[in-house]
This record gives sequence, structure tokens and C-alpha cells, in this order.
Amino acid sequence: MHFEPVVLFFMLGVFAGLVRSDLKIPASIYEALSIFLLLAIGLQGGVKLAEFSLLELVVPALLILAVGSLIPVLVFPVLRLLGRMTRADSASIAAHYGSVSVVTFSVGVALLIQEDIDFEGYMIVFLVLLEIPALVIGVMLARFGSGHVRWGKLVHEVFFGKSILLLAGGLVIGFIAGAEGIKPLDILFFDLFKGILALFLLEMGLVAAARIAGLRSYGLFLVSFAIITPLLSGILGTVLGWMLGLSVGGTMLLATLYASASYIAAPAAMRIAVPKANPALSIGAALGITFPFNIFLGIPIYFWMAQFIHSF
Amino acid sequence: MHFEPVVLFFMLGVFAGLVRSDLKIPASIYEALSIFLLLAIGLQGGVKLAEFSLLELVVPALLILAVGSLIPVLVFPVLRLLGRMTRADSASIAAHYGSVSVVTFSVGVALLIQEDIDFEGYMIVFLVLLEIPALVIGVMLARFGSGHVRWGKLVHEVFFGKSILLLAGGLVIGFIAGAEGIKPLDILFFDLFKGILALFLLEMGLVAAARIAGLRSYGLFLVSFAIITPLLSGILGTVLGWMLGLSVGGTMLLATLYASASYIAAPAAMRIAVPKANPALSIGAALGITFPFNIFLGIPIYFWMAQFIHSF
Amino acid sequence: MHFEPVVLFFMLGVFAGLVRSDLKIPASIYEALSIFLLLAIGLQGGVKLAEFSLLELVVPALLILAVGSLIPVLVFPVLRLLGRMTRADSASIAAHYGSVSVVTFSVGVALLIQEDIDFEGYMIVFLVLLEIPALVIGVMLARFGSGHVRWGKLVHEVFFGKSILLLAGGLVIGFIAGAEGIKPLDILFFDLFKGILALFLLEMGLVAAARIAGLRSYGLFLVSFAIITPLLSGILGTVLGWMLGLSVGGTMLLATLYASASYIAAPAAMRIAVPKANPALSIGAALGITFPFNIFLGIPIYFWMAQFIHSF
Amino acid sequence: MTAQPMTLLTIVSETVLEDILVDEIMSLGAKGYTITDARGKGTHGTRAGRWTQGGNIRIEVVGNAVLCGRIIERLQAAYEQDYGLLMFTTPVELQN
Amino acid sequence: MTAQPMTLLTIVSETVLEDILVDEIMSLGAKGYTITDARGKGTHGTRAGRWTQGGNIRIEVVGNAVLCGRIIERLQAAYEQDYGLLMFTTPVELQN
Amino acid sequence: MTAQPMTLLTIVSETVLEDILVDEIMSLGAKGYTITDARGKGTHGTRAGRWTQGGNIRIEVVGNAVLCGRIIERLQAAYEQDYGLLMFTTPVELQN
Ligand SMILES: Nc1ncnc2c1ncn2[C@@H]1O[C@H](COP(=O)(O)O)[C@@H](O)[C@H]1O
Ligand SMILES: Nc1ncnc2c1ncn2[C@@H]1O[C@H](COP(=O)(O)O)[C@@H](O)[C@H]1O
Ligand SMILES: Nc1ncnc2c1ncn2[C@@H]1O[C@H](COP(=O)(O)O)[C@@H](O)[C@H]1O
Ligand code: NA
Ligand code: NA
Ligand code: NA
Repeated sequence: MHFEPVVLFFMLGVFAGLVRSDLKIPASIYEALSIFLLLAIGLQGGVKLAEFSLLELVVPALLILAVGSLIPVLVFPVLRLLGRMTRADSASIAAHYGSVSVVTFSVGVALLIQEDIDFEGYMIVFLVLLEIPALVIGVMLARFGSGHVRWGKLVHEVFFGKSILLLAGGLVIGFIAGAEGIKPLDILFFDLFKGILALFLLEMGLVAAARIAGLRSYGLFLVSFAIITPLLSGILGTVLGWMLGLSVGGTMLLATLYASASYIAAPAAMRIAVPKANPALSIGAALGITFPFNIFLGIPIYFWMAQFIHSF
Repeated sequence: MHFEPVVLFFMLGVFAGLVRSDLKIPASIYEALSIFLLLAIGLQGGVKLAEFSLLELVVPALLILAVGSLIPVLVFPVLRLLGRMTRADSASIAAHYGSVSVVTFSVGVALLIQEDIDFEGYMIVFLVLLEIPALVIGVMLARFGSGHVRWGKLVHEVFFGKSILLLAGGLVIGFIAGAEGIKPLDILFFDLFKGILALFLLEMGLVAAARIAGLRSYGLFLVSFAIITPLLSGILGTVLGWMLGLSVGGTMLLATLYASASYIAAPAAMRIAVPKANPALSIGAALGITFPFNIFLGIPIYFWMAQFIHSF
Repeated sequence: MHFEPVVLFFMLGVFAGLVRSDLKIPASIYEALSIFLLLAIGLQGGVKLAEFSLLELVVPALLILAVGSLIPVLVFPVLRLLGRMTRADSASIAAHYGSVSVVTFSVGVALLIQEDIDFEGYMIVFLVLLEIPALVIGVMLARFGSGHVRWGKLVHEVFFGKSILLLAGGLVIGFIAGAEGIKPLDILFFDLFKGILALFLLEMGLVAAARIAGLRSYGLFLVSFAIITPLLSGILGTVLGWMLGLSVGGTMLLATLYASASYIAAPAAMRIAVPKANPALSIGAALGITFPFNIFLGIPIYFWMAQFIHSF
Repeated sequence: MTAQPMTLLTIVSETVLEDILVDEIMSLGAKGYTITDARGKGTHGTRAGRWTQGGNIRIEVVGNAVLCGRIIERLQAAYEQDYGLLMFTTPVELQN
Repeated sequence: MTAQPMTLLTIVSETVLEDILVDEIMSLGAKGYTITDARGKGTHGTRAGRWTQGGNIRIEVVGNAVLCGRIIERLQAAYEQDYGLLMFTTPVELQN
Repeated sequence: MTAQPMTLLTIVSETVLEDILVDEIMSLGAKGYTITDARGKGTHGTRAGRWTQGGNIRIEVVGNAVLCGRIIERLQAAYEQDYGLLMFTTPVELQN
């Protein structure tokens, strides 16, 4: 099994949370860390994107988006019928699982770098793109029940919300400036990246602890859902990546993207757009179960799957 | 035209501000970034200052200060008579333009480093010194109208306000410790400098956006003023730098110092010392017009001017 | 005398505090810096600990703990009888001086690194361990007077308080991951360490200034106590380090640990566990006198003592 | 010094609603508002201000009784059901 | 819109007591509380919110007079002597 | 438990004035004060707490009516014209 030491910080955070330590990452520091991560990921992607012809990417991009949009659509009836959840909750959870997690993706990238395995840098573009259909579909699914939707606010949130804006902004800056122009920023945005990811995971552990402690109240269905969904989405990503001719690294990252669930952009968007949904359920599943599952077991599994499918 | 990728972050910030994104740099992070920038600039200056004999610097320093003090004095009647502004507003704006901008200066330094052009390190001393007469003159200009001035508070603000204190403190530490003693701090204060400048420019863009959006309300006079003043001050600096025998880089930095307008130290000092001045006018001009003008057009122009005058 | 430029930042902070500058390190930044320092120190210790056999360390560890626990026990009657302080105040101050200061320790480590002198990395373990008996003994000493003690809360605070948790957590992560696994984090946690220590010392200076200004009100006894106690504790540490066969660097660090007084963990714990103690006295002595004494004079003295005793 | 009897309306609600509530309050005719960041607990659970739980804001509006009544009615109708929301009023003397 | 007369109890005390005070308040029967970070000065000196001095918190509890009285009594007995503590009550109209 | 009728004076003004206002309040005889950071909007425009706009502070002083009147008068005379300033008073029961 491939082990990435950075997840030890997540475990420390969970431990601190479970023993009710007074350790707290101040909110403004958390904000700063997340601005940093989003910008850094975007810049890294932009620099690598410059090596590709954008035209070549159109077809794979559309395919990856289309298949990714299937996830919330497939997940919704499962939640509604099997899980007997309200329409609002089902829609909101579907949006969370259709959307993606920047930190999960970053842990995947860190593992690839550590194992010295190359990947298509433009995968980061999908970190930006996949968020959008997932949130829109989530709201559409919720809509029939709740009547009134703040579409304007939602569209604004989706396109100009800070996550997308920083990722996309970093992408564009990296693309324009190129590896040469970015060089004096390397030490901040590239060399420090993993250290800052470690601090971020510490905070993630702290907040996940509260969710993990509440697991019982979610019921067996939600717990199983939060483990099986990433696995199935990961398989979807692996197969698609392989069909698109991605490298092993790229295939693994696509699987990771599909398998990850959002706990930053989606919760904020859903709280406004689908007010009737209970945020404890969606965040609990995404952050309390799926996130730790992915960074400890999921990513190594997707890596193994990517290697396996490429051995054919 | 010489292009410095770091200004792309400013553009991203402006964009985020204009589309009303929820992106925000928390106030405490902004504070920390500015403490860092001021200390780092001071340290860099101090290390370089150690290479010069202080005695040699006395005459150029007095000349640079004297000429710099002319700027608010010349600017005041223009605002008062041509712009028909109140005495308080004219005085406050004069103080802002007589004073200097650390970030504008930093972008100038970043450009020189990128172009691999040397400059007199002691220019940073003037970043500290020029602030002082500008603020004092501003208050004296306002005084006749407003009667009561909190001189004690102002002098304290000028000498012990955090900007001056950190710049001067860094200067002294750098001077005492020297390049060798500072070495273990290099990675934080020197290597990370540009990355942190990028983050700072992002925030500057965010707040400038609000000012840029309000441009119309300032009237044509103030907008022209905020573009012509830096150009003229820049010429003043270029000529003086050349007469003092500064290098091309040093000349360009002196022009940049004269041309830049304060939006950190001056607003705080003026709000207390000249309460009748409307802060929206001075900050709007300095941050909404002059700052972006300088980093996009001004600095390349001053660079060209410095090269031009040195070709004689 | 061995001089470490990082202490200049402390002096700048003290100066800013004494002239009542508006310079402030935002609370959240201070929090972040201290989380960073604790984790970084822990990681450094953990990586070095991996080079030793844990079994070998048991006996010296027990001895170092036992002797360290003597400090509060010896100090208490001095405060009570010579200083005529209340039981609560004596107990609280005893706990502060039995406990240790992470920043003092860090300045010691910085000096050793600068002088290129090796030390036993596992000394950091004692930074974790020495805190515990000191606080427990402090509360026991106070107990007879105050009746009711929140033992549960105290034990929790001692073992799961953020200082211990981050130090111990970093230690474990560094130990598990080892030098190889930690490498991508080196730039954040090792290379930036001294720069961040400098910023931390700036803030320490700011808050120490308030304490230094209040020195007169503490009386001659407390001032002498706060200088003599670290010297005596330092001698204790020097002798014990030498007897245990530590290197010069290790001996000096043990002396520094014994000599340092806590101003982070102890104040918080004592405020809850010994409410009748006046926090101004204990923090004033530890931060206003002992801390600056140690970083300016104490550490060079302990270094000299360690060299001296090893010359036999 | 002319003191004017007024009503102080204090609203505690979710941070995520800040922009929306401010728009509502101003469009209902308030002359101003004051916001502080808060955390707390109520029937919708603990809102500790950590990012995944969200925090609270505490909005104060000084206005006449009619204005405050309008704001209360509107917020109750639109937000009470789905969001954490606490509102209370106090008579105050505005000093201006 | 049914306004209900209630008591607002405002407590200003030391940050270090936050968890303890919240436990006390909830166990005495409060339905909720709202906390904001504060700084200030009183008979126990300046509490500027810097780390070595500690800061203050400002806790608000809306409840009936009996509950507020119980909380006041308990906090006075247990904390007033050793900690910075200020408490005052105001009649409010709870809007729910 | 002895409740004492007192006046609570709440002042909302610009952050930049903090030191000055605190000096005024204490020199007029207040026994203490409590400050929280705030943002808001009024006749002097939006004060969102971003650095170039500045933010607000919210100062509370509990005292007798005479003291509060003195503070109000002084602040009105010296700051109302040039700075954002809102002041209102409420009767409270001080619990000490
Ligand atoms: N009884 C109360 N006293 C003070 N604050 C309360 C009370 N109940 C609720 N709150 C505040 O109002 C917010 C929303 O309340 P709720 O809708 O009951 O969850 C809570 O998070 C608290 O900050
Ligand atoms: N007269 C007052 N008005 C407003 N706040 C006060 C007053 N007295 C005390 N406080 C607040 O209550 C805290 C504790 O008060 P004390 O116990 O008097 O030190 C202080 O730090 C202030 O924040
Ligand atoms: N009607 C109001 N209700 C609540 N707060 C207000 C009101 N008017 C003004 N404020 C606050 O007082 C500050 C200064 O007010 P002003 O002097 O009107 O700009 C504003 O920034 C608000 O925080
Ligand atoms: Na997904
Ligand atoms: Na200038
Ligand atoms: Na000690």
C-alpha cells in the first residue's frame, strides 16, 4: 500500500478533536490556507496546461464532464428510494458527491509526486469544471420540491465563488506567465505546497472529528453510501481515463476526482440554494466518512486500479 | 514594455472585486502580509546599506528629502485652485501623494530583479524617510482651516506608526546582522518575498475594485490628477536620480518613490489629524487610480525614462 | 559572547511596545505562528529520535524528569517564606518555573545550529515531558489552600492542551515518517523555522514590553527571583547533563530547559486550576524578566557552563 | 443632546445569510445596521464558527417600531423555518 | 408575529472560562446562547485580548426571569471573586 | 444578588478612534468598558472592516445616567460631525 506521510497530520487532527483538545486553527488562518491551496493548485495546472494544445483537450474535456455529471444523477434516486431521504437532502448530497474535493485531489497529487509518477497537468482543469454541473444539477433535482430557487445567487456562487475563482484565476495566471514567469513564485506556491497541505489536513482532521463522532446518528445507509459511492465513481473514472488514453497518473487522478466529495464549495452553495436540506447530513457524509476513506484507502485503491487497467 | 507577472494577481483581485465574488483576504492575514512586506523590505535595505558609508549618503539623502517635500507643497494649490477642493481635502490628498507606497516600490524592485538590473540598496531608506515630511506638511497645510490639530498624536503616528517602525526596525536589524547573520532568515524574508507580494496584490486588487467602481463619482479632475501627478513626480525623481549619479535601477526606484502615493500610512494619519478630509477622495485617487496606473504603466515608463536619461 | 541575530526582533518588539506603537500581531497570526513552532519543533525532535533506541533513553529520561520536578518543589517555599506570597501565587509561580518555554528552547537550538554544534535531538522529548509534572505539582501545592481543584479539567489541559498535543504529535509524526518521509515538508517546517521564530520573537517583545514596564510594581524580590532561579536551574541542568554523558550541545539545552519558565501552557492551566493566583505576577516574572534574561544572557551563560564542565 | 425613543432590533442568524439579510433590511427602509461576528447554540444546534458548521452574525438595527416590525415579519416569513434565527427588540434612547 | 416578554442576560467574562460558563448556562436550563469576542477594562484591569492578558467574551442569554436569576446567582457564587465578571439584564421582546 | 438600576450606553464608531474614545470615556469617570469589533452602514457610508474603509467598534459602558450623559455630550461635541458615530442608551439592571 502506498503511504503518504501527510495524512498523519489528518490523524493528529482527528485525535485532537476526539480528545476535545483546545487546539484550533483560527478561522482566518484556515481561510488563508485554503486561498493558498486553491491558487497554488491552479498555478500548477496553468503552467502544465501551457504544454498542451487546448484544441486537443476539447473532446476529452467534454467526455469527462458528461460522465462526471452522471454521478449526481445516478446518486439521487439511490438516496431518495433506497435511503428514503427527503428530496432536498437527496439533491444536496447528490451535489456534494458530483462535486470534487481539492484536498483529496492534492493528496493524490502528493502521492504521485512522492512515487515519482507523471500525470497530465491539465487534470486540474477538471477540478474547476466538475464543480459546476454538479451544483446546477443538485439544485435542479431539489427544485421541484422546494418551488422557489435563488438561481441568480446560485449561478453567481458557482462561477464567482472563491473556490472556482481562485482555481480558475491561478490556472490563467500560470498559463499566461508560464514556468519561466512563475519561477520567483515557485518557492511559495510549489515548494511550500505540501507543508501547507499538511497544516490544512490537521484542520480537516479537527473538524472531521466532530463529524466522525456523530456517525452513529447518520444511520447505516448513509455510512455505506459514503464508502460505496466513491468506490463506484472511482471505477467510472478509472475506466474513462483508460479509454481516453490518460497515463497511469492521470487515470488515478480522474478516479480520485470522481470519487471525491466536496465539503467547501458545495455546502455553501447548497445552504443558500436548497435551504431545506440538512447540512449535517451532507457534510457529515462527505467530510466525516468519504474524505478520510479516500485519503487512507481510496487513493491507494484508485492507484492500484489505474495500474491494473493499464497493464492490459 | 517590461511585464512583471506578479501584477496578474492584482488583476485577478480586481476581477474578483468587480464580479462581487465572496473572495476575501481575512483582515488578520492582510495585517500579517503587510508586516511581512515591511520587515522584509527593511531587512533587504539594511543588508545593502551596510555596504555604503553612511556619511556619503547624507547629502543625497537631504536632497532627496528636500525635493520630495516639494511634491505635497506643489500639489496642494493645484487641488485647491484648479480642483476647487476644500482645504482639508486638498491637504490630505497632498499628503497622500507626497508620501510613498511600499507595494508600488516592491513591484519596482521585483521588476529590476527580474530584469537582472542592479540598484542602490539604500533606496529603501527613503521609503522610510519620505513618509515623514509628507504627513507633517499635509497637516500643516490643513491646519489653518481646521484650527485644532492633534500634533502629539500625529508625531507619534508618524514616527512610531507600524509602517515606519517595521521598515526602520528591519533596516536596523539588517544593518547590524549583515548578510551573514541574516542568512538563516533569507528563505522567509527574501525567497518568499515575491510570492507574498503576489498574495498582497491579490488583496490590493480586491479593495481597489471598490474604488475603481466608484471612479465616476470622483470627477474628471481627480482622475486626471491621479494620473498626471505620478508622471510629473516620476520625471522629478528621474532627473534628480540622474543628477545624483544613481544607477539606472536606482534612478527608476527614486522616480517610483516620488510617483507613488500612500494608501496605508497616510490614510490612517490623516483620518486622525485632518478629520474634515473625506477619506474616500484621497484613498480613491491613490488606490483606485494611481496605484494601478503605476504598476501597469508608470513603472515601465519610469524604467524607460531612467534608461533614456542615462543614455546621455 | 555568542550572539544570535534573531533576538534583535525581540528587541524591536520591546521597543515598539515601549513607545506604544500601533504595531500588533493579530491574535490569529500569533496562534498560527505558535502552532507552527510547536509542530516544527516536534517534527525535528521526532526525526532525530528515530536515530536512538528508545530503551536506552528510559533511564536518562526518568532522571531528567525527576530532577526537573524538584524545581517547583524547591521554588515554592522560597516564594512562600522569603517572598511572603500567598499559597496560590507561590504555587502558580512554582509551576511556571518548573515548566518550560518552547521559544527559549528554540533560541537555544538556533544558537547551536548557528555555531554548528551538534546536540542530542531527543532533548525535544523533554520539552514535552517536563511540562506535565510541573503543572501537576503546582496544583498540588496550591490545593491545600484553595480546597476545590478542577482535577479533571487540569489533567485534560495538561495532556491534551494544544502545546503538548502539537509537540507530541509532531514528535510521533516525525518519528514514523522519518527524515525521508518528512523531506517534502522540510522547507516549511525546517528551513522557515528561524524566520518564523523571528516573527514570534517580535510578538513576544511586544507583549513583554507591557510586562517590563510594570516591573517596579513586582518588587525587588520577584525581580531577583526571576533572575536567580533560571541561573540555579541552569546549573542543575548543566551538572545533570554532564553526568548523563550528554554532548556540549545537549547539556546546554538541558540547562536551558530547566532554566526556562513557561508563559503559554502554564498560565492557561493555572488560571483554571488555581484561580486565586494573580496571573500578572507569574506571567510578569516569566515573560517580563526571565524570558529576556534567558535569551540575552542566560543561553550564552549555559553554553559557556556546558563547555566549561565538558572541559574536565 | 436630544434623546429620541427608538427600537433596537437584534437579529442573530447564520453567517451565510449576511448579504441576503442586509439587502432585506436596507430595502425595508433601515437607515443603517451594525454587525458583529458571533457563535452560539439554539434549537438548530451549535454554530461554533468553524467553517463546516458555519458561524453566526449578530445584526443590530436601530429604527422606529414600525420599521422593526416590518423587518421581523419579513425575516420570520422567509428564513425562520430553514435557518437559525433569533430576534428580539428593546426600547432604546437614540442619542443624536 | 407574537412578541413575548423575556429577559436578556448579558455576561462579560474571561475567554479562558468560555467552556465552563457555557456548561453552567446550559445545565441551568438555557435554550441557547450567543457569544462574541470582546476586550475591555474593569476592576480586574485591562483585558486587551492579547494572549498573555487574555481577552473577554460577551455571552447573551435570552430567557425568562427565573432562569436568568438562577444563572446570575450561580456565576456570582462561583466566579465573581476570582475572575473578571460583569452581568446585567434588560427586558426584551422575543420575536418568534 | 442585588440588582442595581443602571444605564447601558452603546457607542458605535470608527476603529481608528478606539484609543481616543477609550481615553475620553475613562477620563470622564467610567469604571470600565467593553469593546467588540463590528462593521456596518449608516449615514457615513459602509464600513465593511476592510482596511481601506476601516471598520467599526462597538463600545459598551455601564454606568449611572449622569456619567452616560456626560460621555454622550462630549462625544457628540467632539466627534459626531467628522466621524461615523451612533449612540443609544438602555436601562439595565446591573447584577453584582
Ligand atoms: N435563548 C437564546 N439566548 C441567546 N441566544 C440564542 C438563544 N437561542 C438561540 N440563540 C442564538 O441564535 C442562533 C440561532 O438560534 P436557533 O435558530 O434557535 O438555532 C443560535 O446559534 C444562538 O446564537
Ligand atoms: N462599567 C463597565 N462598563 C462596561 N463594561 C465593563 C464595565 N466594567 C467591567 N466591564 C467589562 O467586564 C470585564 C470584567 O470586569 P471586571 O470584573 O470589573 O474586571 C471587563 O474586562 C470589561 O470588559
Ligand atoms: N440605524 C442604525 N442601526 C444600527 N446601526 C447603525 C445605524 N446607523 C448607523 N449605525 C452604525 O453606526 C455606524 C456609524 O454610523 P453613521 O455615523 O450613521 O455612519 C455605522 O457604520 C453603523 O455600524
Ligand atoms: Na465527485
Ligand atoms: Na509620492
Ligand atoms: Na523550567
